[in-house]
Amino acid sequence: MAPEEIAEILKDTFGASITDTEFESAHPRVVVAADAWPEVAAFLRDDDRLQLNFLRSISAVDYLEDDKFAAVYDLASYRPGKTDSDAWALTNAVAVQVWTDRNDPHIPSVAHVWRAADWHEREAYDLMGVIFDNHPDSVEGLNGFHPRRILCPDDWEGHPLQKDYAFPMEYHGIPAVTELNQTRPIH
Amino acid sequence: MADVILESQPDINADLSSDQIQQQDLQTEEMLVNMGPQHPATHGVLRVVLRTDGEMVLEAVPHIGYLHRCAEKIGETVAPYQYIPYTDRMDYLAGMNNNLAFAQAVEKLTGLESEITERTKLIRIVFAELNRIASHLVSFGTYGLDLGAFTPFLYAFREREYILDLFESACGARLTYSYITVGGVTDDLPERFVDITREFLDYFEPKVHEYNLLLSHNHIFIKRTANVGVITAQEALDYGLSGPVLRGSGVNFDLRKQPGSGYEEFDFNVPVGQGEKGTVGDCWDRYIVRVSEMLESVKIIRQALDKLDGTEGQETLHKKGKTLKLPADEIYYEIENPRGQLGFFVRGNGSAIPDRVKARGPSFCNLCVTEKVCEDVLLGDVAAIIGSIDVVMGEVDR
Amino acid sequence: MASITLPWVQRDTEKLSNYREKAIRLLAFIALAHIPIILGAWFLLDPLSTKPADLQDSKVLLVPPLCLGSIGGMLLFAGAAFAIYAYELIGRVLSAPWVAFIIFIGAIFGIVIGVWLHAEILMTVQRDWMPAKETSVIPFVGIEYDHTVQSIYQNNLEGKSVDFPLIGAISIDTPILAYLMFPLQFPLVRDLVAVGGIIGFISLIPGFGIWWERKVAGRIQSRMGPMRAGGWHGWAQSAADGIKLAFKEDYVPPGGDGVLFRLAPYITFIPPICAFIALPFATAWVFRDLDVALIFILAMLGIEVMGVILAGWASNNKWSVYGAMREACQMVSYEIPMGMALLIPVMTAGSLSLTGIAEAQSGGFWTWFVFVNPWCFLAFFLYYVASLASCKRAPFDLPESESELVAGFLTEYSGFRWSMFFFGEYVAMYVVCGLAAILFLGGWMSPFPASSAEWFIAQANIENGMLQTLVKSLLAANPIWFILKATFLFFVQLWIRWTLPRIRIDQVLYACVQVLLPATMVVLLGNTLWILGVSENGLNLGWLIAIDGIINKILAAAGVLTLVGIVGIAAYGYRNNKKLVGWLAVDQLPGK
Amino acid sequence: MDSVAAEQGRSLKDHMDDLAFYIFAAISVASAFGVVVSQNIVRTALFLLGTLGGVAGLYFLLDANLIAVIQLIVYAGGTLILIVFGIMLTSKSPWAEFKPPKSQIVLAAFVGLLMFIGITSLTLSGEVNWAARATKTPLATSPKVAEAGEALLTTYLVPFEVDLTAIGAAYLAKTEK
Repeated sequence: MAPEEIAEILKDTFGASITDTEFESAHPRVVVAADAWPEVAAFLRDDDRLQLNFLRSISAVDYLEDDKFAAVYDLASYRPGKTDSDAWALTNAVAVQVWTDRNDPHIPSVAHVWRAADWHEREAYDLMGVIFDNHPDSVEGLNGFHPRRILCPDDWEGHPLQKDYAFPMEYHGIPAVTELNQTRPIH
Repeated sequence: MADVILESQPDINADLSSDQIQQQDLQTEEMLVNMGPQHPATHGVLRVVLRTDGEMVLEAVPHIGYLHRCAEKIGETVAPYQYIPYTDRMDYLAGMNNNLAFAQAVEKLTGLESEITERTKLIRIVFAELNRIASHLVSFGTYGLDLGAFTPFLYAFREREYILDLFESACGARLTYSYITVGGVTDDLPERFVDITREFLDYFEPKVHEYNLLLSHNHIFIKRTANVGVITAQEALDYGLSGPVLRGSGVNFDLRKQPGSGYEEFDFNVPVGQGEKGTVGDCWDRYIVRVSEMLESVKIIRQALDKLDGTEGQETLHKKGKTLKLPADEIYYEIENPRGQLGFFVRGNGSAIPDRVKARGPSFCNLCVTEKVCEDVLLGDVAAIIGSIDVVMGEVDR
Repeated sequence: MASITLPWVQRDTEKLSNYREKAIRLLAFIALAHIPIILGAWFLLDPLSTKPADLQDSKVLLVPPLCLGSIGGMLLFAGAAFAIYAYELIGRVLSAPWVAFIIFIGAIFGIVIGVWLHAEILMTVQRDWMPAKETSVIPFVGIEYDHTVQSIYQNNLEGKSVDFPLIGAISIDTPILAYLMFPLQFPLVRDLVAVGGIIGFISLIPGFGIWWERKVAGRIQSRMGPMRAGGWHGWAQSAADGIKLAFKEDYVPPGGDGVLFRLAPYITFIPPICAFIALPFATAWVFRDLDVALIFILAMLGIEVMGVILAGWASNNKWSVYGAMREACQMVSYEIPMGMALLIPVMTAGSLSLTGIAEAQSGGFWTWFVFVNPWCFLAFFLYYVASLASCKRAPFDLPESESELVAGFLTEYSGFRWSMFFFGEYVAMYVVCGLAAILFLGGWMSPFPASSAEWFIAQANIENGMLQTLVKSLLAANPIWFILKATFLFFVQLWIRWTLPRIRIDQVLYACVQVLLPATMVVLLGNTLWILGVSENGLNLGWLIAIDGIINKILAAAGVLTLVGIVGIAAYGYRNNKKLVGWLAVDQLPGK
Repeated sequence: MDSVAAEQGRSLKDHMDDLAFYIFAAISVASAFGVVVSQNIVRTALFLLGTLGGVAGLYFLLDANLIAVIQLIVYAGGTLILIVFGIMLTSKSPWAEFKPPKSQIVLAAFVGLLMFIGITSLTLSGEVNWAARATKTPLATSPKVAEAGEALLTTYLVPFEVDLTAIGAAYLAKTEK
């Protein structure tokens, strides 16, 4: 099923919350509003026409100039072949994009829909700073709960992949700069 | 006897560095054991915190990030053809496949794909499949090591040496090749490459049957791996597993068989776990899928080498890759890496340097299942399960 | 001998060389200091005087230490000085291809023949020429001694000579024989010589065993194993490891229990060596022929468990606690099947003492207990599996399993303590293999029936006593046969280790409690009924005896087949190595 | 190499025997004392090994080889390992302390004193003619012991069974929990 048809189905079931679609690009995707995203996700997985049961990846992208984060979910439906020996088919490959404001980035977590989302969301939070609400493995932070960090140490400040990320000068006494008169570590 | 204070369970996710955990650990019946970054059974720097009671492991929580080099941040500062060496270091056992994934993603994004000649495509497939054999040989050898059989490791590495010699003759490197770049391959094949590869394939094929006799059908090996760490097909899909781990659970899905993967004209079949020795989706199934995949790769390479003879003299150089301008668009492209589906999300903004590069590492996704699989198993099985998932930490931490 | 000089380490050569100079000068001085003692002793005591009257008690007591001891001391120190002076030359000589092998094999045969010759002369002297037996008491110590040798001269027996087959007749005139023979009459001295022999052999086992294991592992894994240390095929690899381990840092984990940590290696290291007290190499070649030798050896292997548990427990490391726990389960649960499997040969031989059991198997290889009846055949394999588990080898090496428990109870051990654990483990392996060889493979009995020795001597009508003993030892019984069989079983343990993966702890206990123990009991029962049926004073069933004969022949044939098979396959593999491994692989191998 | 020269040096053998006797006795008493006093459970287990080993040594001196070896196997090899196994299952750290309350210590000391007085009075009172027993009557020649051993073998297997079932039970009980 082509991404356009999927967008049609979503539009007439959810209407307003499908805010935008983007098909001319090499990565056709449907934009969904953040608050309606968990229902849309559940629908995408359970609807028998779509059956998007495989979450391939979640990529958080930083749009510094228009002050927004985007979480791009790449989904696919793995359908078994006619008989056991037949290869499974990868159909309905579609991407879903969810925008969120840059200074207070909150997107509801879909870890309860696809178990794979658990680690991807933790990584997106850890590296980009997008907070996924009621994530199964969340921790009490400064402002409310956020997913636990997965790659960086638990007490690391800042999120490295943000465009305006300031490199720390040292971490627990370990200097980030080896040359003497460097104000800012050259990476 | 002194009474042992039975407090609540130790909080496994507490920050283990503080000595407070040390007290908590002593009082309770259960023990928190650090199958820490330095441990022979964790391939590379993976730390698994086990909450154990005697020999039984009640809960296993993997902690990753020890090899995190933030490759994705560097992706936003260098042009694609300069980023190829970074993709080598992600899954350092399958450098060729990583280069291929990133190169094809960028080519598809910029439309350079139409100019890739037939010969380049064939060379890329030969090298990708050779690297798949080398990577599976390493996983076969280390899996034997995890279960205490030292000998298969040596045989596997003896065979892998020839593949590395082939790579060295082609691109001069043995581990981090950067041979497949955006727009083609760095340089053409050395003169007797095709004959030597054919010699190697004839030598290698009977060896796989020898391994099966030595390890796969060894009674103790079966006892240690059958019915251990079972992952059902539904769980595999739900956790987003891919590659031999997914196929081990009975899902006959291989990206190379999907349309548009470039493997259409080769005929090979995809080994899938049938629960021969135990239930479908146990450690033995994942292991035997990898071993039989090596035989399939040999078939592919043979067919590719035959086709390669007819494509002498075609252009394979990568001049165009250097002066590439990325459109203001994004793409997500996956290929079948030995460990699973390696995907690259590349977003350009009109200039030569990409705006965002994200790598979807198969080991990263496969590792998240250990928490569920390693519940109520014995200590010996934790090593068997992690070994069967075949994790490379470079790819998990990126 | 390439001397590796690390560029950044300033080796002030002259400081080093004058240490060497000082050492050589000191040793030479001590050697020279011996000369006046020697001259004085020889001049005053005049040991070589042939007048029998001179051989008083005091002289016979003083000559060995003063005359012979001082010469020995001088040679020792002079040798040490020369060794330091010309170490390059010695290094070159030792690393020449065949020198090491000759020294190694020569040492073993030298010790064996030397001790044997000494005993032969003492027996001929005491049996043939010693008329009256007077004894007198050594003054303050109050120890009695007889004038065995001294009496020879008082009864003017000069001119007598002892004829040796190879060396020819040695005349007894020279009194020097008295000084060699005199100390041997005291049981304490004989025990010390025996202890020296046993400790020598025991320290050979790990040295040889570790080198051989690495060679066998190499060959199985299509590589060469150690090739560099000490020249030909890295024969000095174990020596090199030993020296390296001795100089490693003496690390004791801070949190653990230091006293127990240091004590544990001894508790694992001493019992296997004590087991050699009761292990007979040949009828007369045993330190103490205990009547409970079998159970004594089992007891010693049981105590070794305690050392391993303490080691695991005292190193304050979670992994070693796991190793210790596994150790406790595994070794104890395997002692019982092992103990019972040993009862079966005891029952077939009808005697508990090891020498008795070996004597019962002297009628050629078909009388060995492995082939005697089907139950003993099974018992051999049950015993062998249990012994693998009780000395932590091959599929059962869970206590120090590298891939799961880092290194089990050995995690915190390094340096010399670590090597003591391994010393104890290899000696325990050899004890277990020796026991299997004696009980099931006829110990020091040769594969040919004992009667064949007499038949051969009669045929070739050899009169000379020495030659007869030589033939008897080859065809009938000789410690070398025991060493060969035990080493073959040792090899099988190495072979198993490098081919099989490791089983899990619950499978170990399942295998023992639910498989091995019932099987041993069944075999025990079967064997008792079988013997009852076969033996004359028992039920003496005709048909059973017939079956027994047939089965014996079949099993013996099976034994020969396996041996021929192993040797044949090895020879076949060795000859066309290229075809088997694959022609690509051969030229990659280093060395050769 | 053995037993060729007939044994005459009476005094040397006797010297050695007496020395050995004193050594083994000293080991047993010292380790027994250690068992009672030591706080660290694992050390008590080690001292127990010392006591049992010392007693086994004494049996060897009395040429009662079979009983000595059985002592070694059943006690030092079996029961002791069982005790240590029990210790390991219950407490996890090498510094597992064993601090009995004060009242138990006093009671134990009292009972110990009572026993001590009983035994010493018996030995010093002289009714028992120690001198007669002192001469080492050589036990019957070894074969008889061997037969006795074999007979015993069938009976001493029972402690082995107990030993095994205890371990099996310990292990199975643990896994059930």
